[in-house]
Amino acid sequence: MRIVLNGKAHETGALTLAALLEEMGVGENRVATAVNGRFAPRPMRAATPLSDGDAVEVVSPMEGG
Amino acid sequence: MRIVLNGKAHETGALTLAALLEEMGVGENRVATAVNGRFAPRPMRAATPLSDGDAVEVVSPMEGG
Amino acid sequence: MRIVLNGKAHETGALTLAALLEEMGVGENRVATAVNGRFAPRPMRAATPLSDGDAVEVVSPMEGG
Amino acid sequence: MRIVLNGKAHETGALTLAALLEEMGVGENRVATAVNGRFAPRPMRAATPLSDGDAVEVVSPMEGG
Amino acid sequence: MDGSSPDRLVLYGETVVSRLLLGTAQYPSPDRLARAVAAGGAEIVTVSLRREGTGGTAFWELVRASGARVLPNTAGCRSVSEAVTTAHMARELFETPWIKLEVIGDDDTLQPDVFGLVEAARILCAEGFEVFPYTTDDLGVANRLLDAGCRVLMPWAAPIGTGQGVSDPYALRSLRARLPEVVMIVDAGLGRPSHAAEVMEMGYDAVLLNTAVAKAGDPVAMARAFGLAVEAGRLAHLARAIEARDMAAPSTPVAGTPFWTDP
Amino acid sequence: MDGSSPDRLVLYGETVVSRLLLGTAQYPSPDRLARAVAAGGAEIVTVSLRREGTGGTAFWELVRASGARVLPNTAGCRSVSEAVTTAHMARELFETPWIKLEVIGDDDTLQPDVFGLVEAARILCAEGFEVFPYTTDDLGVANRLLDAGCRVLMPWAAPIGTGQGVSDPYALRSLRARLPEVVMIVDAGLGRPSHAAEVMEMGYDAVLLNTAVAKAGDPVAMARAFGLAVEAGRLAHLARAIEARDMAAPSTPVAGTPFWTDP
Amino acid sequence: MDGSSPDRLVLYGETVVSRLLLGTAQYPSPDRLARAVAAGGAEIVTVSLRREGTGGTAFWELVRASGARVLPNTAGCRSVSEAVTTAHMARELFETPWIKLEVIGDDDTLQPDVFGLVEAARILCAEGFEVFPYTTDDLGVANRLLDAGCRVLMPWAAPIGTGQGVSDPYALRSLRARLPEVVMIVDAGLGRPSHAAEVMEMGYDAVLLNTAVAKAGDPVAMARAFGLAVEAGRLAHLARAIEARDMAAPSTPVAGTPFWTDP
Amino acid sequence: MDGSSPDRLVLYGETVVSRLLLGTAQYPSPDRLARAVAAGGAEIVTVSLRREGTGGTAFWELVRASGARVLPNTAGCRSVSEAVTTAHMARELFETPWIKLEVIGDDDTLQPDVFGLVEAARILCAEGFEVFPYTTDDLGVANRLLDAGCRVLMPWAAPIGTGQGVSDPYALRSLRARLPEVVMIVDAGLGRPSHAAEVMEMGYDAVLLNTAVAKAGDPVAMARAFGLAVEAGRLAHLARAIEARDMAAPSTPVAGTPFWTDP
Repeated sequence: MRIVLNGKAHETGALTLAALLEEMGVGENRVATAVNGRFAPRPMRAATPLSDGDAVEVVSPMEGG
Repeated sequence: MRIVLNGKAHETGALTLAALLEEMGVGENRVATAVNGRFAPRPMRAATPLSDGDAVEVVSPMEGG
Repeated sequence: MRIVLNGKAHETGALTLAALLEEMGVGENRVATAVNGRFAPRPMRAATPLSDGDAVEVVSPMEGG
Repeated sequence: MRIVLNGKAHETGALTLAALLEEMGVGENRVATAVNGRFAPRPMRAATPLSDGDAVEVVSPMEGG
Repeated sequence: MDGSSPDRLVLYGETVVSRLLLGTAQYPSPDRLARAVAAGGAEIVTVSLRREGTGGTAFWELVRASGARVLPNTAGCRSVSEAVTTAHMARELFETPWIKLEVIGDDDTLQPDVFGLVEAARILCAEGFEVFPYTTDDLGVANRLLDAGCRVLMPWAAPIGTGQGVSDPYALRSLRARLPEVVMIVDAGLGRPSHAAEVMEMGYDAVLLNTAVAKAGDPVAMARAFGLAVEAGRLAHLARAIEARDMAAPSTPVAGTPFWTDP
Repeated sequence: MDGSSPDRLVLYGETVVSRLLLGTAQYPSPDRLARAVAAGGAEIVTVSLRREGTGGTAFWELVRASGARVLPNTAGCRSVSEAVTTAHMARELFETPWIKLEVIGDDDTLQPDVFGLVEAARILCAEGFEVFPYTTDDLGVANRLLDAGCRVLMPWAAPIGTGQGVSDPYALRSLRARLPEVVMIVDAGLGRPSHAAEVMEMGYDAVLLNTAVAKAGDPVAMARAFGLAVEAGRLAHLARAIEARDMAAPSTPVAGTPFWTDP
Repeated sequence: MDGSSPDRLVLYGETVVSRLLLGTAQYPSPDRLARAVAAGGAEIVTVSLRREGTGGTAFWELVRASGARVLPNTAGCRSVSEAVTTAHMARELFETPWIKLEVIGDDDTLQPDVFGLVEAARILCAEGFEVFPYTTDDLGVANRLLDAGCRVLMPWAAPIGTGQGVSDPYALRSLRARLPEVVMIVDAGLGRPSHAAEVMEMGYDAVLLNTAVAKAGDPVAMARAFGLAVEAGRLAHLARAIEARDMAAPSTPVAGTPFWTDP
Repeated sequence: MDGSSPDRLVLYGETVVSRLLLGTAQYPSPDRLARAVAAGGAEIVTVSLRREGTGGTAFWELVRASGARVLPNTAGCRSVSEAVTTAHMARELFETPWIKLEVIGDDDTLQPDVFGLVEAARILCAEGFEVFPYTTDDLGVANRLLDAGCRVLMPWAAPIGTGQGVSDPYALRSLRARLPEVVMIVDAGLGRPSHAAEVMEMGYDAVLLNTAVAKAGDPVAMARAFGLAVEAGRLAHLARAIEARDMAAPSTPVAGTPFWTDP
């Protein structure tokens, strides 16, 4: 399945957002997520399916002004 | 019938906007009109009925910036 | 003898600047002096004669900006 | 004889300011002159001797602000 | 720009030469108003609406006689619906699709309510009006007004009637630079001819004034002064002024001046 | 001010109408200079002296042909004696007692050396010159120049050639207010017509420019722009501009507008 | 204000003493950032979100260690939906309802899109966020933000990163005067401590800075400088500064000075 | 600047830490004066002379008690001889060679008479005084004062007592740039702490204030505010502030923010 992860094309076998994070090796409390422009809260990740073409954002803290 | 004419209480017997202008002695081409906040075009005045409590604006040219 | 003391006419019997200060009851270390627009240093006061019409300044510390 | 003409070393045989102008081929009414920093009026040029080392200015109109 | 290609201003298809627009209010007399319009060379004047019975008609006869094009305003309107209705009344009465759209958001600063302004502009443009919106120097608002169908914008220089001149030169220059193709008339806040020249030098297309002329000691002479200043500013814009610089530089060339030696 | 009492400027007994004086340096060509002088309506132009052999005579013929009065300067002079000798050479060559006196105190800022200036002015006034001293906005210096015999002053707006406009408006307004009777021409630092209008609005009597015109993209159009701006500023001064105010005020009267209810 | 009633700032129920908020971006190193926050005395710092995998975590550990409260922003968002989603992600990640709401309308000027801003503020306030909207000096927009539920506003002084200081002092003073009760933090455009002192003197409640500190030659010293300036400006506001006046007045009393005679 | 090399100011061989000098006139009470001097951290205060019999001695006892160094002035002097005599009296009375030299040229603007100032400075330096001349921002005058023997200069920011802040920033920056090694204290015209920070940021060495503190609503708090602002400005000067720029620039890095695509 081909999704867009953080703005770049990405091949994944993960069927849910939670599985994607695991595949990425990202600690689930260290990031926040959105799918197709909508916020995906932490408790909902396991229940959030991924489909071909989905745009996924996985973000963590950054310096800001 | 009691209407509000140009912001002031006004007693009138006119049943239409056109009749009101005649009662006021105002040349119909010299003014523009609105009833209850909506524009009342010149050709529609004769067909515009007045009811008790209506707010009527009758305006003419003024200096402006 | 009539002098001008600090801008005002003043009648005095003092023949020297030192005598004038004594007459005024002014402690000699608390003030500075000038006669006719020239500085009169402290050690010279006793030797500074006063003449009719002399302009004498006797000044002390004041607030300043 | 070596003079400084308009800021530059200049060899001349002229014994007067008037002769210098003639040597330069300069119309006498088209210029103004100074010798050693002092103005040399037109009528005085023939009577103004030049000496070795003199600084001579010969100027004409220029654009100015 | 030379004699063969006169510098003209096109507003919704209408062509004018003068880049000074004048308001008609607050003059000491109708006669002074008429003479000021003539002295300033204004081809466009703003007018307004008043409730019948609150004044005479001398003013309107006089404006007609002047031959100037009229630009009615919606002064005093504080809501979208008031502004829209006023615009309709003005269109019928003055027989022009032009409307200077004012939606005032604050009774103290008289500053535009940019939300109401955009909404009213959208409605009026859709109804065939040719809208001259009185707005701030906000670029985002300007873009929304253009999206709404406006083809002319009227950003302020400072709050109406303050006469203080350009309040935020950076913002006004920036707006001009970001919208180089849009016709923009500076409206409100100018007090002296130098202010008008300044905004014209920035590249604004025209200037609309009222208080600064009408309340001057001599309104007729002041109208003429503003007319000249607007022309001066326009010419200077086209003639490309020098850049301000931090270092001094001699105007008279120093090399060749008498007594000169290198410092 | 009406047609029957034209507004004239008198400088050491000579009367002119135009309040724009132009420098003659730095133009792209003599022809452009000539056309700029004409377009700006200048009746007085500044000139200088150069060492013979460093240029042609076309310029001078052209200035003569223009009919403008010449005001020679002592540009480049850094001492009293240089300035005095230069003034004498200029008087003989240009056949005029007028001299724009410059004594430069700093090669970077080109600012007047006010001490040398006052001393040179005293000498030259005593020798019959009619001195136009290029000075700062310092009131005390101005008073000493008047005591020296000057009847015209030329305060700067900003350092020569910066084109930044009035650097210290407070000082310039204050100088004008304290010397209401003295003829004062603002010289140096102006970059755009709005700057010229501004100082004329303050009540200065005239403006002298060079770089801002000569180095503009189109010097001829820019000369015209400055000519108009100077006239605009003068008219505005006489016509008494409105005061800037902190509060907004409607130009269109609010009472009587449709839908109006007291806020 | 005396020792017994310390001057505190309350933001959505949270109380702080320091009126300097600092951004965390652009520092030469995380260590300098940490030292700058300490030197400036900032109790609140802004943070942002980045795509996972584009950097390290040192920064975040360091901010946590500093003990400062975090104010996440929606920097880079150009639409309402982007801003809203980013706010939600930030709330979850940073565990705070606070959000500095930026909706950028123009990629060049980075100015707020006031329409998008108000809409996003309405949505977020309704969803329980405590919104700090980055806005312009427009009073009408401010009022709509308050209507949307914002209890703090963050007007700009000038476009982000320009460091030019207050671009429109009149507008900023006017905004403060019209909304005396609203907590307002000036954000963006300040370059030097004097700028920060100036807005605090106007009565603004706090200042948020980033570039001016982070990009200074010595960010740690500059943070301290801004901390002092903000305190100075606050004190001066409370201590009621003298009014600027047009006339000079002696500080030393003249009556009684030696040699004095009435002028 | 770090802890090991404290930033000190040396005035004629005397070293101080505080860069705020305070005048002692116009306070609501001697007690407030004393507390203001303490709150501002001033180590140097200015004093003056009055004719004996026109006031009490409480003030002087209080100044002595404060431990501050005194800098007597020649306020009110309008001629060289008055200033010179006053300086001598002050030296004897206050037992210090320091003298703040004022020679006033105009009773309305209270501006320095630069001619009298230079002459008096020359006399006093020759007689062993350590002269702090109150002068304008004129570079040529500054150079003459240095030639006369002054090792500290006190240029004004604006006329005394106006409180309007820097009247001509260009001139003040230029003076600082041209005399980088000279100790210069800005005296007169500052009204608010932001003004003081501004001149310190320019690189001036210290600030002398009176009216702005003494006439504030709360002089003690205001003295503290100025003390902080002077320190802030000094730190910022040493820490090298960012340059103001015309273009906006994001503080938060845009690459890597969520939803980002190239514009």
